[in-house]
Amino acid sequence: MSSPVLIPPAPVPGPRPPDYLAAGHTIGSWLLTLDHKRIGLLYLFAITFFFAIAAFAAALMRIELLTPAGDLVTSETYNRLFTLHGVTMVWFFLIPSIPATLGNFVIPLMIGARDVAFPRLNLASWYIFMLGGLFTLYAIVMGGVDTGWTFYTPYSSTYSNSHVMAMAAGVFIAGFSSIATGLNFIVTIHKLRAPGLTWGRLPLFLWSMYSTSIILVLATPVLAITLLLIVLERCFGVGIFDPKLGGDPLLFQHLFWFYSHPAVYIMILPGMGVVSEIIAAFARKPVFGYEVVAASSMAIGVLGFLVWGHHMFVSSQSVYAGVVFSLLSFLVAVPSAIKVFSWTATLHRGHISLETPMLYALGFIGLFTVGGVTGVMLATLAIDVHVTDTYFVVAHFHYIMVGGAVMAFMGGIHYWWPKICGRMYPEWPARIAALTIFLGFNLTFFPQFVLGYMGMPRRYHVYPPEFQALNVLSTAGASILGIGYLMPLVYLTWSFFRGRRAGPNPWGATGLEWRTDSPAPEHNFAETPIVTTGPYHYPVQP
Amino acid sequence: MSNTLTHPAASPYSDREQHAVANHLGMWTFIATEILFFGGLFASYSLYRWAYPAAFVTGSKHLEFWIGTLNTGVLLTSSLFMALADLAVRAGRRGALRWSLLATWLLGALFLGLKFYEYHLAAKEGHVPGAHFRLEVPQAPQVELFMFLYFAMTGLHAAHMIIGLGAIAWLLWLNHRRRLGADHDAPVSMVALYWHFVDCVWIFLYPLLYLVR
Amino acid sequence: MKAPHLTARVCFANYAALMVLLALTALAARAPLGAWKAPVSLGIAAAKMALVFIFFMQLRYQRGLVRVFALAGFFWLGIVLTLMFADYLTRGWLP
Amino acid sequence: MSPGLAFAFSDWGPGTASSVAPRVDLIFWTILGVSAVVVGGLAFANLYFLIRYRRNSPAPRPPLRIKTAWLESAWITATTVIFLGFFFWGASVYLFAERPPAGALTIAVTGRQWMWDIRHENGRREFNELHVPLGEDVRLVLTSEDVIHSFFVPAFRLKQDAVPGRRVSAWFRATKSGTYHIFCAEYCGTAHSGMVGDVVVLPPARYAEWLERGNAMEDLTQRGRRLFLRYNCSGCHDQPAAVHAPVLTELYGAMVPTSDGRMLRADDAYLRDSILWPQKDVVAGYEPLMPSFQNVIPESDLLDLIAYLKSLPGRQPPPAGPGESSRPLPP
Repeated sequence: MSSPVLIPPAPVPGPRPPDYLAAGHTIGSWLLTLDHKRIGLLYLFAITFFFAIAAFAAALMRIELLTPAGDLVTSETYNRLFTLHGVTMVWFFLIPSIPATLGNFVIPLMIGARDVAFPRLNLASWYIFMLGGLFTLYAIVMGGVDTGWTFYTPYSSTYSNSHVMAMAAGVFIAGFSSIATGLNFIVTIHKLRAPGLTWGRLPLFLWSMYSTSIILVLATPVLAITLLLIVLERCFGVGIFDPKLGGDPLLFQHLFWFYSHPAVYIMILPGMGVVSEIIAAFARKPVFGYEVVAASSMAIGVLGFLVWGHHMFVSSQSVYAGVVFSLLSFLVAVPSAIKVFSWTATLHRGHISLETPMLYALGFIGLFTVGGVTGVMLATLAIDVHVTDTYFVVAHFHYIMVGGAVMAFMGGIHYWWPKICGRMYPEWPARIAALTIFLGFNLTFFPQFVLGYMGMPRRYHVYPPEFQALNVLSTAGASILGIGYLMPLVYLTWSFFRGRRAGPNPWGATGLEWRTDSPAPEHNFAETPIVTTGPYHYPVQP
Repeated sequence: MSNTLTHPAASPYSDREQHAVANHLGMWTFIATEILFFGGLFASYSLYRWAYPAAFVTGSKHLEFWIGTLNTGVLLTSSLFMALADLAVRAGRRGALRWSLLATWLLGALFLGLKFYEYHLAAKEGHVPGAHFRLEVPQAPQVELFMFLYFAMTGLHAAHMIIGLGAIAWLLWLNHRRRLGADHDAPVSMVALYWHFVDCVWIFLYPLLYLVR
Repeated sequence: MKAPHLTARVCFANYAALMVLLALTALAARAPLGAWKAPVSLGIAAAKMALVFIFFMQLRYQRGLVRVFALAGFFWLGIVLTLMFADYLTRGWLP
Repeated sequence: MSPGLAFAFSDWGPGTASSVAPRVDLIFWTILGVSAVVVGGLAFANLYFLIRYRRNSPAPRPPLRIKTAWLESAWITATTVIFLGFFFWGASVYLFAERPPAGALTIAVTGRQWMWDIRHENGRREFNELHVPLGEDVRLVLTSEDVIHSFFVPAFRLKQDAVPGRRVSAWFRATKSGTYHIFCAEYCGTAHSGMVGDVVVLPPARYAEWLERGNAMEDLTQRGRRLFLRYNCSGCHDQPAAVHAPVLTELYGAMVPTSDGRMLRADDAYLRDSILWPQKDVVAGYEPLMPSFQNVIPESDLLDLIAYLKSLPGRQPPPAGPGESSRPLPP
């Protein structure tokens, strides 16, 4: 198998096994499925629903911010809107986005396995996720929560008069679905790799998912116990975080950020993995410095646990702790920078084509880099004091989470779409949507960097009039972004049923997932594939 | 947790050995998760013990030292029987398996009984944090914090024990239906790992809560 | 699943050791150890846990990967405690 | 939109009015410059590669002659060195900004939902306004009575959380006379975005004059009394009145029984809630007659009203915070 890549697999003799979509058409065949591919799609439906809710909240906020006065909604409503937006986007869209949909769908395919290690646990994780979602929806319907997604104490534990307990319970429950997913992936990647698929031949998406899974498994329980403590504090009136009763509100921040900073890497690491796959496939070249890129994923996963205190530079934590956390934050930025350089070097002397997944991947590189360099500014102590809790931070993390994670998610959906439904999405509408999203995104969030440096604090319902011009620009961008997100919803749905048939390997990409039919057969492979080469075995070698 | 059902279509494994190793890896990953889950409480405990050492001594003196010590012994003994159950299933001895599991279950129940008796004593004396907390000692708010940590940590541990008792009952039922054996030992090994781990949590709770002097 | 296995003899010996340690820690709690009390009781607890992990939970008979996973939780808990106390212990200090 | 636009382009930025501000700006612009070079370089390289190495271009693609390991170590080292440089620079300015100079003027700042309560050394008190002398070191001692707030003056590049139960200091030296925004930067509840005010930097002589002019507290309560009459609170709550309504003297700090059997302490939050949402905690023995004043009384008037109610003869609330502790969480 010197160059197995561009040749589609030999047709399997005998009758074709049914594909996973044809394996059953009843509702029960979906809701009780143990097939990782169907579970991936169940997640896709769920997170699309939550994305729509959260995006609606964002739209209302942006309209409210068109004028300095609070004229569309009251401040109570506004505070509930941004909490709803944050909680839903973070825990019910971004965290499960790439891991639970694309990860579930492609990890077993990429390692040549029939399924994940614990298929029942996998299905259970979806139900746990939905149960958590129900609690959250209940909290929203009953009137919402006004604490912000960060649930800072003692506001959340003592002062807030909103449905904190229901929403904390929702996030608590959803956390166990994260843990189950992470555990499943760790064991799957360790134990179910096809013969010959050594760690040194593992596609970079799997390296990043492995690192992500470690974070899911080791960080999420700390969030769970922290939210449980808030619920207990509200129930029983004890003061674990309440200074009036001897508690320390900063303890909450330590425990919360111990989870929530690594959680940022749960969102972005899988995105980096997707982008590595796409860049290699559309430049027809191995990713430059494969070993270093793989190692940087692991380094980010581990170092990401050591930097949480940079969210607390002005919180009155010790000055020395601030200095240590600042240093560690700079160190975690190094592996991210390495990845960006490596992707650019991969393009060098490649055979590049610009289909939609590649457009998203390139968009990711640009936006993630802007998010990264502004992250370096935020790691710098003196600058952070000025811009933390302002729109500068809002813009920074949207560049990472929307410009990074969501762009990669969209890229991945388009890239693996033929494998998901056996059909191609329409190319030109998809390219136009990608460009619309890119432009709308920048117009929405770039002005917010300026706003933040000028001093506009985040979570402000009314603001001084000198900030209006930039807010209007941002809202204009958001409306373009909204249209950009509606377009894929329409054409992807259409192409799922009516798109042009795709062969097993429409991109001419390497990777085991392209060596089986599209859509994938119910048990993935007619016979267990054997791997004899490294990943990205394209004709061009560096 | 343990994925023992081998529906042919669902099983991603090629052989039993691979399945067994995957089960162990999964269970140990779960235990790592649990360490961090309890870890949040241990971290809070460390902070407040460091901040309020005297209050923690006061609080610890209000716990029932003998119940705590006795319970530690009960749990260690239950762990012994759980380990023996693991040996029995691998040797395919159904009778020994039944008796060891039964002993483990009863000791676990005894532990919970003693624990709830202790809670009852605390409630009667008004040591439960919250609106009804009554303790006329210096630094009462900090002592209340200790009592809160005591209830949170032992309560979470007790919840794990209850889940463990359910799992052992399930094993007894499986054994009764002749669905456990030398070539089908995964459910017992997995529950055993869980049970021993919950035991280890108590091994730390005991000195942290009862032996602060 | 891999030889050598845990045996009943090892189980009973391990149990005896655990009970001795329990008696020791209960006695030490009443002994005049002063500042050493907490380190002694936690040290004994760590020893007991090590015994349970190594024998009852059969880490002794497991391959390296499982051992690494068993220790990972403690390592990460160490990160929580170390960096959290890096804040609290240095709070009073002025630059 | 035009005034905003004019501001955005004519006088960009938050203003530079403290001794630390230019030092922060210098780091910011330096990192921004370096970042622009890196991002621009990457963007250029990517675009160039996209065009030159498009799939059907005839450009030659010989194998790379440099060792990849060499390239990688080069950019790993370069990145690390540059980052460490930024770290040391940022940390040194931060440590300078965190070390309060000896002999600074000390002003106590208390955050409270949703106002800043500021006390000067001579006892003069002001709300949501902070008068400071130009060119002198000023140390703020921050705390909060309820939730976490954050004292943020963009023009000074100064931000520090005010944490309940702790006293934290922050300092600055104003370098330009004028009026600058104070924002609360840590989300603190319903009227978070209303928890704003102004720093007024005065030349030292005028500051001294201002400080001596007397206690602002009197002005505030007098204004509160006027508002009490204007909103016709007095129609029911002053004695004798036609309506059966609670008397408000000796109220602040007392425990109040509610009609549903709870006991509440009449603190600021209680007074505020009772004005805005009177049906929430109806006092035992009274009919729920009072209308809601939400969206009727603006925030500033509300503060004055509460200040007036607090000035009525009454009890003071007990000091907040834990009792004696052997090792308090250090300040």
